[in-house]
Amino acid sequence: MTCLTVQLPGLDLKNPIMPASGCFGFGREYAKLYDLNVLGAIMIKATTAEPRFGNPTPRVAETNAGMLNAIGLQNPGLEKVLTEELPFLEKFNVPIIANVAGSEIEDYVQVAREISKAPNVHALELNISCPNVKTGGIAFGTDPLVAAQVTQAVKEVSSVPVYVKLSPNVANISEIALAIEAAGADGLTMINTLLGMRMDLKTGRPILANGTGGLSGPAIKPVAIRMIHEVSQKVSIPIIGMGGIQSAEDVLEYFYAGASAVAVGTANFIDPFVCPTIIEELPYKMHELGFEHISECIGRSWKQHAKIAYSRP
Amino acid sequence: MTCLTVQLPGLDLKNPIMPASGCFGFGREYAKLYDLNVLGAIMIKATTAEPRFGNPTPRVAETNAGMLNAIGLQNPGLEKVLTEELPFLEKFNVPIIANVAGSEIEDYVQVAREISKAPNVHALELNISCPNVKTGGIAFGTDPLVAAQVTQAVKEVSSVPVYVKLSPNVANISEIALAIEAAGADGLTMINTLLGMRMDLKTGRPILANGTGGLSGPAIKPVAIRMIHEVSQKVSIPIIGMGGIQSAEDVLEYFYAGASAVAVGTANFIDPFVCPTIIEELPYKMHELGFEHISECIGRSWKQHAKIAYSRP
Amino acid sequence: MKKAWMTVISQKEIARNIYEMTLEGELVEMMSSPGQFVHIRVTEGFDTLLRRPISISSIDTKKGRFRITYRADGKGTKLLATKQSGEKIDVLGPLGNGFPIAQLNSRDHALIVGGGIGVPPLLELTKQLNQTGVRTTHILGFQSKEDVFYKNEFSYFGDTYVATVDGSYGTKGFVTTILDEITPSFTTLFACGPTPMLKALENMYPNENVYLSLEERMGCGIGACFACVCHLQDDPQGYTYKKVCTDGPVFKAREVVL
Amino acid sequence: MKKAWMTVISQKEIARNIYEMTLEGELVEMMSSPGQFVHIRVTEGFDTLLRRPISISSIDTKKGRFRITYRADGKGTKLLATKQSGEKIDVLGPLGNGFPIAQLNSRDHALIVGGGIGVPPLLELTKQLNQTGVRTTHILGFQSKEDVFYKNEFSYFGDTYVATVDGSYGTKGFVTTILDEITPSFTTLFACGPTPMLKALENMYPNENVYLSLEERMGCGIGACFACVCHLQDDPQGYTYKKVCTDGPVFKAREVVL
Ligand SMILES: Cc1cc2nc3c(=O)[nH]c(=O)nc-3n(C[C@H](O)[C@H](O)[C@H](O)COP(=O)(O)OP(=O)(O)OC[C@H]3O[C@@H](n4cnc5c(N)ncnc54)[C@H](O)[C@@H]3O)c2cc1C
Ligand SMILES: Cc1cc2nc3c(=O)[nH]c(=O)nc-3n(C[C@H](O)[C@H](O)[C@H](O)COP(=O)(O)OP(=O)(O)OC[C@H]3O[C@@H](n4cnc5c(N)ncnc54)[C@H](O)[C@@H]3O)c2cc1C
Ligand SMILES: Cc1cc2nc3c(=O)[nH]c(=O)nc-3n(C[C@H](O)[C@H](O)[C@H](O)COP(=O)(O)O)c2cc1C
Ligand SMILES: Cc1cc2nc3c(=O)[nH]c(=O)nc-3n(C[C@H](O)[C@H](O)[C@H](O)COP(=O)(O)O)c2cc1C
Ligand code: FES
Ligand code: FES
Repeated sequence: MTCLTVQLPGLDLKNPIMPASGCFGFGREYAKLYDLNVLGAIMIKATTAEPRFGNPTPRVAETNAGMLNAIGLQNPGLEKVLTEELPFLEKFNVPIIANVAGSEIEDYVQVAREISKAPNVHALELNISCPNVKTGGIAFGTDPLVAAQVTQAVKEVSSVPVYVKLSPNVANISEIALAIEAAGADGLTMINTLLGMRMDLKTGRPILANGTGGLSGPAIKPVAIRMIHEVSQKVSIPIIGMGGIQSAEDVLEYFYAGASAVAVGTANFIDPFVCPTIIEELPYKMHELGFEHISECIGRSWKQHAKIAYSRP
Repeated sequence: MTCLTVQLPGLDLKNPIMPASGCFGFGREYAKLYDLNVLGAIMIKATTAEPRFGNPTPRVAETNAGMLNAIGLQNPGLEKVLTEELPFLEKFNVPIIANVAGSEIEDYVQVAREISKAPNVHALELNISCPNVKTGGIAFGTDPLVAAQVTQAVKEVSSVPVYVKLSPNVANISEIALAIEAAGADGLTMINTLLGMRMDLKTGRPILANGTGGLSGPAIKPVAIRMIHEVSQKVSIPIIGMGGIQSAEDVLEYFYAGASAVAVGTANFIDPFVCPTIIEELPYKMHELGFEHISECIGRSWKQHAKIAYSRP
Repeated sequence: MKKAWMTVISQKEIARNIYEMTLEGELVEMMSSPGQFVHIRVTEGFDTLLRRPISISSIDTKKGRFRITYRADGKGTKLLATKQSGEKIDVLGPLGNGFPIAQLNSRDHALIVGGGIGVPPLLELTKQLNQTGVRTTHILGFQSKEDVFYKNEFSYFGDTYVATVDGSYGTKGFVTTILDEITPSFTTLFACGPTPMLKALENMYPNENVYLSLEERMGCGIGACFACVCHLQDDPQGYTYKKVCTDGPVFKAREVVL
Repeated sequence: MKKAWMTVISQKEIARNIYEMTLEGELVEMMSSPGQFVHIRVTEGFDTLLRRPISISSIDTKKGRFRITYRADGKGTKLLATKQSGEKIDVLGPLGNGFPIAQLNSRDHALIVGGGIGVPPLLELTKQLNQTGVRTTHILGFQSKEDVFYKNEFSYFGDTYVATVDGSYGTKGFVTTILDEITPSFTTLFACGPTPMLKALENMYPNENVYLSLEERMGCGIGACFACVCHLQDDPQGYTYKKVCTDGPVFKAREVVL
């Protein structure tokens, strides 16, 4: 039998598939469609100290094999997440990864301290890479020094392991990753969205009210694969990979690159059942390719012991 | 009648459509398919001082709405380009933009000095953004200081205006653009490819022999649009835009963002007639939208005088 | 709400670029409220990544069929218009909250106002209202004669007035031009159409019982992505909100910021 | 070389996942040399962005038709296998240099060796050789019985030996197993198949007249992008090169590095 279990800091995963932050709300909607217990974990929508409305609409636009979003971290704020959203998720036997955002280091610290105490929150994901907010967000994610500072500050107060979410909008992703590892992060999640934009043919203006937005979906998969391939060879903390995953094949590509688990974002909008479908198909795909345990796939593209000849296809 | 002419430093374009460097060789193959005289200009394949073989094969891979290439700047070298390739193109009444590459600043200077003297070379395009070579290439394109140095050195020896090709693999594209403008560049071309990678499902290894490659095609269009939108508002030199262009609509999106001309790369492989087709369709599209001169479209997304309401679509 | 492969039974162009498509499949069992919509995956590949929200324009529970009526305008709807009988389409639905009609009865008079591609959901609405004996009057607005559709269908259920912007059919002007002329009395107003029209109606009838169906660009269509939110009128700058996909698309006038 | 919309006349599965498709259209006028290929755009949208290179497996100039024979394996070829008679396909071709047959005549004996999905272009080759009176012997290799195709077609033109890796059909082993057994004499050898097979043939017949058809991942297919280059054997580390798409796909053995 193929085995899908993965152990990561704070996360004992029955399978390595989880919905990505911001693409699954707080689980309520998808709970109406299927049993959330099948999921490896759930990354909930970014939580900030205060409630946020986010950006004006339109907030999404379609692109070639991708989409842009400029939600702007809309969320009900820390208190409501603690009293209403997380308790709802307690009835499922699924570890929650809480996505934490803010404009100042203090914001991250405050949210991290409180939310990490919630019984079903098993890990934090620091969102220092959101391209859709003016302050904080991506600014934290493109400077290794600042990224390290916020990581360290959060590590000091968090009751659970801390994963840091990397922005792909940088020249040297390894530099940031290494700084974050050195600052004490327990894992990395990558990638957040690429900055992008679309124009309306008729008005000549950007389609998104916010102008720019974050590019996600199948279009960005090769960028994520390349970054994970590079970073996984340099750091020794695990990576949860994401960006355009739609199928079990995509999951394996991420594992080969060096991911130890993956998250599925945009694909949930296209097929709300995509996560359970992938979880169901992955063992068959693995069996077909001769794998018994998903861990055999991790870093296969660069690990020496992976005994497959480098053959011209 | 709609008018497509554009005047840029060194380039008197009958229309703003040209094939992008590396996607059109030196024109010979496409000359067998159609009359190259219809083109606004031609950006020829990167030329280096010495001949180069490039990277091992496989050198291309398909991605979602895009492709990866790791050609590695294969070219016959400066001398052959001067004696065989450029003379072939002389029979067409089309300005040539020579793409110049190297590993050291001296390489760029040497190629630029010589190639800019060729009678049909009307401008240079400095390729400081090729992701597929170990030295030079992208390294020059991600550091504003180095980018400025190579620009200045080439400006000193070039007999024609110098355009510099920007890499999208940076955190702050404006910083690089401004440094290059300050160093004397006459224009910018953007964007070169994003770094990407794909894994082979069966072998677990990268599909490209080189491992990573440059991501081009429709997938990257929103990234290019966003960068041109940002940079065009900060610099006062013109921008030739590229990345995923396949249609007259795409061209207009680039103009709205702030481009003054565009180049078509990957799409030539999909439809070898794509450039003449776009040139034919652009006037109709412009007419439909009420434009008389293509210059009215430049920067429409951010220019104040563009009298179109910012309307929710 | 469910995701199902539904079969195209028929597709026809009923006005300039306006297509009416009949679909058959199990989803129909769950459909009842007029004004709900479905979220359609037009292609399986990458050509149109996101689903397209389209209103249900009529429901035939007995036959297990429903209709959508849409304008082939952008990439997705143009592709949808090429589908032929027998093809299968991936449909998620029914979604959202439709027009509240339970409280109306035969003593009521409903005024139904539709603009352009906002007209379709109103057809099932008037059908259901008439079934419970509610009297309906319809005001429909279009650009031009070639764009007019469902005039006969609405006439079957009650008085129907049509306005066209260029005057090539019916009254020259907007739906509001007709409303100014005939000043109808009604107990409830239901409307769907472009935002400027909805705003005009909201202003025109500040004290009446008015329900408006809104449009917004959507991601998930089921309430998870926060793409489609709008502010509330009593907190226009705050962080309270409604989602068009799950709280709407139908809202009481003056509830949300248009 | 031309780009044209060609019509699918027929499509059938002739062995496990192996499809034979007949196409009709003007491109055929330009086809003559066996071993050339076409570059096919499988979808118009983004699902398969690049064209797929596929060999011409037979040409019927009189009817204006040609055939391709391909394995439905990856995304593009699987989509190609769903095309039905009457559909139009965007084809660029004919491309490349085929097998040189002009210098052969009725005094010659051609040995034709094909492996797996390398077999198709050899069918038109043997047809043309036989038309000019050349005697042909065929050695074909496949994985397994279910994968064997064109055995009868080749037998019509000359002696035909088949090897399968698992021995479920013909000789157990590779084409080289058969060659070792029957040690045929020939004046020219033509081969198409996986690189290891081509290498083995090159080593086996160091002094004979051998032509090999190569495969490489392609971008443009017309010589412009430098995706498909290979080194020359007399300059294996240098910068001289040949392009598989325009200089090949057929090369004389020992010309390029396999
Ligand atoms: C609740 C609801 C009900 C609707 N009912 C109908 C109906 O019955 N008939 C009908 O013709 N149209 C209806 N629309 C509008 C319809 O969704 C858009 O016309 C359609 O999505 C445009 O897709 P496209 O492929 O033609 O355009 P594209 O430009 O290719 O669309 C690109 C993206 O923008 C989105 N988009 C573009 N225009 C709109 C719009 N006006 N509203 C929402 N999203 C948009 C698309 O969904 C897609 O994600 C409804 C919209 C909503 C929100
Ligand atoms: C000159 C030439 C002639 C060929 N003739 C035939 C033939 O007659 N019948 C046949 O079945 N196959 C033939 N092939 C191989 C055929 O091109 C590939 O099997 C096909 O491109 C794979 O596409 P896919 O959509 O199935 O796979 P995907 O994995 O979806 O392909 C992804 C990308 O990789 C390329 N690619 C993948 N495998 C190969 C390969 N083996 N060779 C070249 N490109 C590849 C594709 O073209 C595409 O760009 C030929 C190849 C060449 C170069
Ligand atoms: C609508 C939307 C909202 C998102 N919100 C968040 C968020 O709140 N926090 C976060 O860290 N990432 C957010 N993301 C990024 C995703 O978690 C993910 O990193 C990215 O979309 C790439 O994965 P995908 O291609 O599978 O969508 C959001 C993405 C989308 C499309
Ligand atoms: C096969 C290939 C080869 C390329 N070679 C070069 C090159 O030699 N010099 C260069 O500046 N850009 C090169 N590029 C980048 C293109 O000129 C262009 O910037 C990029 O592909 C984005 O445009 P597109 O999406 O239209 O292809 C190459 C791109 C491709 C796909
Ligand atoms: S469309 Fe996702 S919340 Fe409404
Ligand atoms: S495929 Fe482009 S040069 Fe051969």
